[in-house]
Amino acid sequence: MEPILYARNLNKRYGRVTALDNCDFDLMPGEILAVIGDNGAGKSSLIKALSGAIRPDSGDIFLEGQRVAFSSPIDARLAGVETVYQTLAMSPALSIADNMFMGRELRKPGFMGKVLRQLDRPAMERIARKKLSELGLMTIQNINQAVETLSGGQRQGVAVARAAAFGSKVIILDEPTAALGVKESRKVLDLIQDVRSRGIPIILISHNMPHVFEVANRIHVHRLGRRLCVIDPKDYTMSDAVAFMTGAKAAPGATSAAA
Amino acid sequence: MEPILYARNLNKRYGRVTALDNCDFDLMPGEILAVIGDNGAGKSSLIKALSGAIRPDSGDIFLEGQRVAFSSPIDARLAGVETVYQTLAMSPALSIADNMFMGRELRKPGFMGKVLRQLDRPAMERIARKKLSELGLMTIQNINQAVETLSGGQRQGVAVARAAAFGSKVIILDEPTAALGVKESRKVLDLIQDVRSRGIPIILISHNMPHVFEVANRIHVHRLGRRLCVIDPKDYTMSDAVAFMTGAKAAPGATSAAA
Amino acid sequence: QDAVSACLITKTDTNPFFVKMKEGAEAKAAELGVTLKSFAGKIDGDHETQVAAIETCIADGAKGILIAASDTSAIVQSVQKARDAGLLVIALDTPLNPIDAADATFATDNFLAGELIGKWAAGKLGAEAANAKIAMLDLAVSQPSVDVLRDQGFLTGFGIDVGDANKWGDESDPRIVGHDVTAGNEEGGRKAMENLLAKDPMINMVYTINEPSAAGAYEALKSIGRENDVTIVSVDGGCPGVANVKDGVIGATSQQYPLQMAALGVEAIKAWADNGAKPAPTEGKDFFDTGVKLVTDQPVEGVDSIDTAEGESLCWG
Amino acid sequence: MTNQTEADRGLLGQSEAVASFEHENTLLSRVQHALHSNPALVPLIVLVASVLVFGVLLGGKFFSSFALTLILQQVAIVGIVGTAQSLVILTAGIDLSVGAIMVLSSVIMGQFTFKLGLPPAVAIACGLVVGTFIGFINGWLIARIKLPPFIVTLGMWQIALATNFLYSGNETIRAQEIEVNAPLLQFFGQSFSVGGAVFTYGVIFFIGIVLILAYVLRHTAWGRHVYAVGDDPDAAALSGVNTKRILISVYALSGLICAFAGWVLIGRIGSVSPTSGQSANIESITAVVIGGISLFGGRGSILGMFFGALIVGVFSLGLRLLGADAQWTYLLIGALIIAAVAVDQWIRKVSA
Amino acid sequence: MTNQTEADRGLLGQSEAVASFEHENTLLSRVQHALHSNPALVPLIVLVASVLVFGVLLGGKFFSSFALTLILQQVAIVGIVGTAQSLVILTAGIDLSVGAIMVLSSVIMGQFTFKLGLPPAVAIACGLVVGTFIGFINGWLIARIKLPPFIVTLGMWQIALATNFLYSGNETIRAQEIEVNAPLLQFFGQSFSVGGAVFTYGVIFFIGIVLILAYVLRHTAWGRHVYAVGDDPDAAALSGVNTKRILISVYALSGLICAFAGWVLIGRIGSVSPTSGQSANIESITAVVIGGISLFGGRGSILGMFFGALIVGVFSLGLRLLGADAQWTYLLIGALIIAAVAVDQWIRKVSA
Ligand SMILES: Nc1ncnc2c1ncn2[C@@H]1O[C@H](COP(=O)(O)OP(=O)(O)OP(=O)(O)O)[C@@H](O)[C@H]1O
Ligand SMILES: Nc1ncnc2c1ncn2[C@@H]1O[C@H](COP(=O)(O)OP(=O)(O)OP(=O)(O)O)[C@@H](O)[C@H]1O
Ligand SMILES: O[C@@H]1[C@H](O)[C@H](O)CO[C@H]1O
Ligand SMILES: [Mg+2]
Ligand SMILES: [Mg+2]
Repeated sequence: MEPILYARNLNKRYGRVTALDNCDFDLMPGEILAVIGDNGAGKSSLIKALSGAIRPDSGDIFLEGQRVAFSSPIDARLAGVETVYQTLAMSPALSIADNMFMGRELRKPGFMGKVLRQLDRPAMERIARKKLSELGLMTIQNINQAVETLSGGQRQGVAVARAAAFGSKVIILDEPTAALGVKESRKVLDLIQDVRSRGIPIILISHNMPHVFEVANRIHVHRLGRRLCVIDPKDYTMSDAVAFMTGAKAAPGATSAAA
Repeated sequence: MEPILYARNLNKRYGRVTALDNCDFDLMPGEILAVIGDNGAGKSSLIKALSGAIRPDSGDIFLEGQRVAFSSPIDARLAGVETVYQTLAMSPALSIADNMFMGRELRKPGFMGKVLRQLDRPAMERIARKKLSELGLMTIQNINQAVETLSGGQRQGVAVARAAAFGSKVIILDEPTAALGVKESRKVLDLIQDVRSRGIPIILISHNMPHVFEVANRIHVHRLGRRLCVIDPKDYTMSDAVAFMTGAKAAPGATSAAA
Repeated sequence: QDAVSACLITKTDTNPFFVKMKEGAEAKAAELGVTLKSFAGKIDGDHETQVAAIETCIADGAKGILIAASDTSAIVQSVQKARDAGLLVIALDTPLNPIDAADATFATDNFLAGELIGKWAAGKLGAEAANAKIAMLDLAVSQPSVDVLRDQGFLTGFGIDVGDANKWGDESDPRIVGHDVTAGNEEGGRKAMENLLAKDPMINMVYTINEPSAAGAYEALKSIGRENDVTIVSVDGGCPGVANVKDGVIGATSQQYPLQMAALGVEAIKAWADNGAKPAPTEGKDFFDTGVKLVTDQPVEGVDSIDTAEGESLCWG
Repeated sequence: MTNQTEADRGLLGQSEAVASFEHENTLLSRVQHALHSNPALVPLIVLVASVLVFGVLLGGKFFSSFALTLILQQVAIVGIVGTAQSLVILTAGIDLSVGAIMVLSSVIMGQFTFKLGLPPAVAIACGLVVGTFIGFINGWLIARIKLPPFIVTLGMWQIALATNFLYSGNETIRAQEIEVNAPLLQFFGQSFSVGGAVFTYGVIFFIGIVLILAYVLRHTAWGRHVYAVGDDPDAAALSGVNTKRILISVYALSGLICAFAGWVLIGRIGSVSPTSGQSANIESITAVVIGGISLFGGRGSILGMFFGALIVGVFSLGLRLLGADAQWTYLLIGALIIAAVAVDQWIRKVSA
Repeated sequence: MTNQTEADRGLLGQSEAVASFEHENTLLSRVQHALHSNPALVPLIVLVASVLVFGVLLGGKFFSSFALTLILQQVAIVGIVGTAQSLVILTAGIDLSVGAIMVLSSVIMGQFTFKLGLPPAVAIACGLVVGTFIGFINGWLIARIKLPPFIVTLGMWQIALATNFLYSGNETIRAQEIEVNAPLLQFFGQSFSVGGAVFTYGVIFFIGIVLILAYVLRHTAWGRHVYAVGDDPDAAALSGVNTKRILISVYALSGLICAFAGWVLIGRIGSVSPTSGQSANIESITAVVIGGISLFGGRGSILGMFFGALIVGVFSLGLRLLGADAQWTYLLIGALIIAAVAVDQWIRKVSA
């Protein structure tokens, strides 16, 4: 089977800091691929490169066999790749509904929408509320609250709900449950499996090994800016995975195990 | 035994949103007190009130038996209460060392320091590097990197290292391991126990139940803006705690179990 | 009977010229029992503030307006509104375009003021005038009318072809080292002088739009030790300016009489309110010429002038 | 099954109720809520208060429909430019070239009619196109080359103003001439009166553009994107806003509005005068800031700017009618600007 | 033992090595690194390049020590005010009142000497105190009452300027009088020459204050706090910076520096003139922005401002010497300011 999204030899440097070091990447159709690695290993840089948020210094990315060079996250979105960034990417002063529909607002039907281009606020608010309830984010008291007034976890929930609602080919989640409570995390895990069952592959970056081992089909272990190995969670224990990731054990079939 | 830090009837409203609803709080000397609760339950609001970052609308706070009314986090710091906020509170454009020593910079000895008030950069950099290594944040390649160029987890590590290095009476950690990797989280847990063994009590907000049950002496369960109950982790299972927190089970001895 | 009320609208109220004009008007108004309100633009050329001021005067029920217009053509429509509302409008210092848009004009002939210093400068240099190196320190790039009139008057008096008389800067005479703008103050005068000196350090004649810029130009010359080789001419005749002529900072200046303009204006409005009489222009001119005199201690053959002692007795600020 | 799910078992049977608290529904709390949801209310309160104060001090002279509509006429130009400035400032930018674009456009409308002999309608169209084009250049430099708005529009200010002086030869086109040959240029100066209150078409245009932009900003996707770009440009770009297109369109629209202001200016002063509008930039920014729009972008409303412009207008006319002389007026306006914003801040605080 | 520790067991025997990658140590990469760590290098490059271009075009006329030191003299005042402006802008503020404070202070120095008959040294001290006090009021309103800096300093600008005109009665004190009776007022106008290059004490003061502030900003706690406040005021407050005290001290210091600029101004123009300094605010902001300091605060260096001021000075003089007339110079400076910042941006990009 061909990977739906893959990358070869990605490099990205920031001044003297190397974030991606000849990194390869493969995502298979319909799978949940977890990406794990130490803080600063380059996981976020990798998915930013995949989703058009940064341009790698060199290297190639292929989506459905076609070479792509997203020049912005909009391009990636139009191609069906939806991302929740670690920084969440929300406009603090705007409302939850505004943020969820940013860049794909719904317009009123008929004259008001077509000619006067009026937004269909009631519809957007309704959908936003529904998506949030599905995630169990019921402590949100007011859907028109500015995002900056939400708690850390509420904010993350809004971002995840947005991606899940709109992704069509690939959904990328960079630590989607980091700030979430037990209940909310569970809902996100359920949601991830739900999305996969609709046939959409997911890239999940997480530091939570139990979560990773619960949902992932394959695990991409990232170390010092590159892919160290890819393992099957059924063949290894969490302890093994952590050992590879931190360099405590040599990785299976790693071409060049870094220091 | 008297609590070292306690609060009674704290209230805080933001417009139509109630964040703290007659909330009580007690921290005993030398203990690790975990605070758990749903997203948006008001945990961060609580510790912000305790550390002077927000002023409660009403209610009283007592430190070592004295009523205190911190008007800013500086006051709290001077009183020995050190806090890692969920938003981390770092100056993005400044370096790691600058951030760690913000507000308590070291000056050079002698004329340069006393008269010309010159900072002792080498010393600050040395200490910063040491504190970070203790936390295992060794992927930081350059101690003079601006904080905005750090990965999410690296940033959190810097904030935790800062609090641990300077707290003298109470250390408050609002989700200190949310963005941390397995290795880094372990180091933070070790650090927390290490600090407690120095006799300094710690308030730990976390959504990670295994972490909470591993280190906490008592668990404050927060729900809908108030303290629902306080449990001993030896008497209850994680599943019980989550059940109380989410309202699935009635809390033990809860005065008024909210909806 | 209600007290007669009048308005004075000047281009700015930061230029001492207009400050003195205002003081003259206030003194006369107090003497005649007229209530005077004064208005001014924020900067020279601030036309909208003057329009708003005229509207305010109409709303306020004033009997007449004295105005030194920033834009002499553009203001005409607002002036017409005021006249239609029954106010007497008198242009001070700067004639409107067309001049009869106002009921009367009390002004200096600015072209003449320039021409006088131009003739004097030519006379002062004598035969050397043919090889003069002249710096022209003007007011602003927007070239308001006083700026153009004095500049072109000077050149005409000096004997230089001015090209289009409606703007400065289009002359081709090689004796002109360059034009620069000063904003009419010392700082601008010094910088403009420095710029032109960098272009040609051998400048020996400096025209300046007014006396503050002349003082600034002098500082620039002094800093390179050329203050005694260069002659500065200017316009205004304010007391510091005349003192500068006396001290040899300025060679000659054309003196104008703003207090007189203002006093005459207030009298005219009072007369208009009392008996509907309009003032008459000077014989043979379409405005009332309040006169201009050349002040210098080095008189030149063929150019009428007064000395600084007399200039001091007539000066305004 | 991993241990994580041990904790998760506690979720069975959890309550699905949405959080709710009792709300006191007092008058005060309703006022507070209104102030929070309509940021423009605060400048409106300051405006009404200042009208009342001057009304008491000046009586009928100020409370005449003549004086009150005069204020509208006097602020119309700064206000129209202020709408353009508001758009730009909402994107966390600043446009110092607004006044220069306005006056250059008006000069083009005039000179194309009188020097080139074009029909006035065509000349006006040319003026509007030039204004839009300058705005577009501003936007392009800011969005594509990523230059700071302050510098780009500072440079453009000087360029447009110098072009204006060079092209017009500093010549004013007189009102009489325009009236006879090209009355269309003075269109916005025409007025009608409703019971003693005189409204010029320029004033109507001002009110109209405020209402239209208020609608667009609030109720269209473009409007929300303008806020998003000003709020956090990185977040906006990551969440799918074409920030470059938004920025370019905002500056181009700002140029177009300023060109319209140039046309309105001809109506107001009758003539075409190349020296007008020199302080339009600082005055429009003042109106914007008094109106409660944040200079850091993303917060505030154009209605607030409307009231902000009127506040300055009320102060200026009121003080002038009180007979304060010009420097005292400036001094007092300086103090009052600070006071107006302090009151605004205070209302927000007690209502927080 | 919880399951969490199952994963943690993998940590045993982990490598403790710090991340390291091979670094090419080419000339290019070293240049890039230098550009990154010294933000002021970029405006320096633009400055050197423009000096070279004008030098080639103009030859000895421009490369004379006369012309080159003239530029320093011409930018000294804007540059001194620019250091004050830099401090304020680093805190994400803006100070529109700098020019007004400068001229009011100089008027006080002059009038206190000549009208009140105080000894010049005392009059100068009074001027410095007044400047500092106005700055303090600005800072107090901004830090305590939380008013926007733009509005506070806009209001203060008008207040200080009007006070200046009202108090001085618009009267100039002539250079000749000062020279005879109070030469101390002209202290900064005195000059000495080093091999044909003429330096006034004003220029020395300018260079001195730049160096002192560069040191203070980089090497003292106060300096780091200024950056922190501008970078993210909430974060700064949470992490223990007394943001209010920093803001008040910055504005007060800005006032003091502007008062010194007023003293230097007397040296430069010889006389005390209340009409000076009207464009000092916009010019100082220009120097700051061209020098690479962000208007959003927290980023940039005062050395950059120094080069930024010189860039404008080089362009103005260079263009005049090339024979551009006044109006064209005005236009070209507009274009060149944009170009200078574009080049700056481009260097940063290729070096990123
Ligand atoms: N804009 C930037 N400028 C400079 N360095 C950067 C920048 N962004 C990332 N880096 C560096 O690149 C490296 C990889 O960062 P990245 O954010 O990809 O790590 P990560 O694996 O996502 O870490 P975490 O788990 O903590 O989120 C880090 O050392 C970081 O400091
Ligand atoms: N500045 C603010 N303005 C308005 N509402 C706020 C503000 N800060 C917090 N809130 C609201 O107060 C409630 C409690 O927020 P808080 O941040 O204390 O929750 P939390 O328990 O820390 O949640 P999390 O686990 O997600 O961090 C939330 O509903 C939030 O939306
Ligand atoms: O005539 C006046 C004064 O001379 C002044 O110096 C400049 O403005 C002019 O209108
Ligand atoms: Mg990351
Ligand atoms: Mg929280």
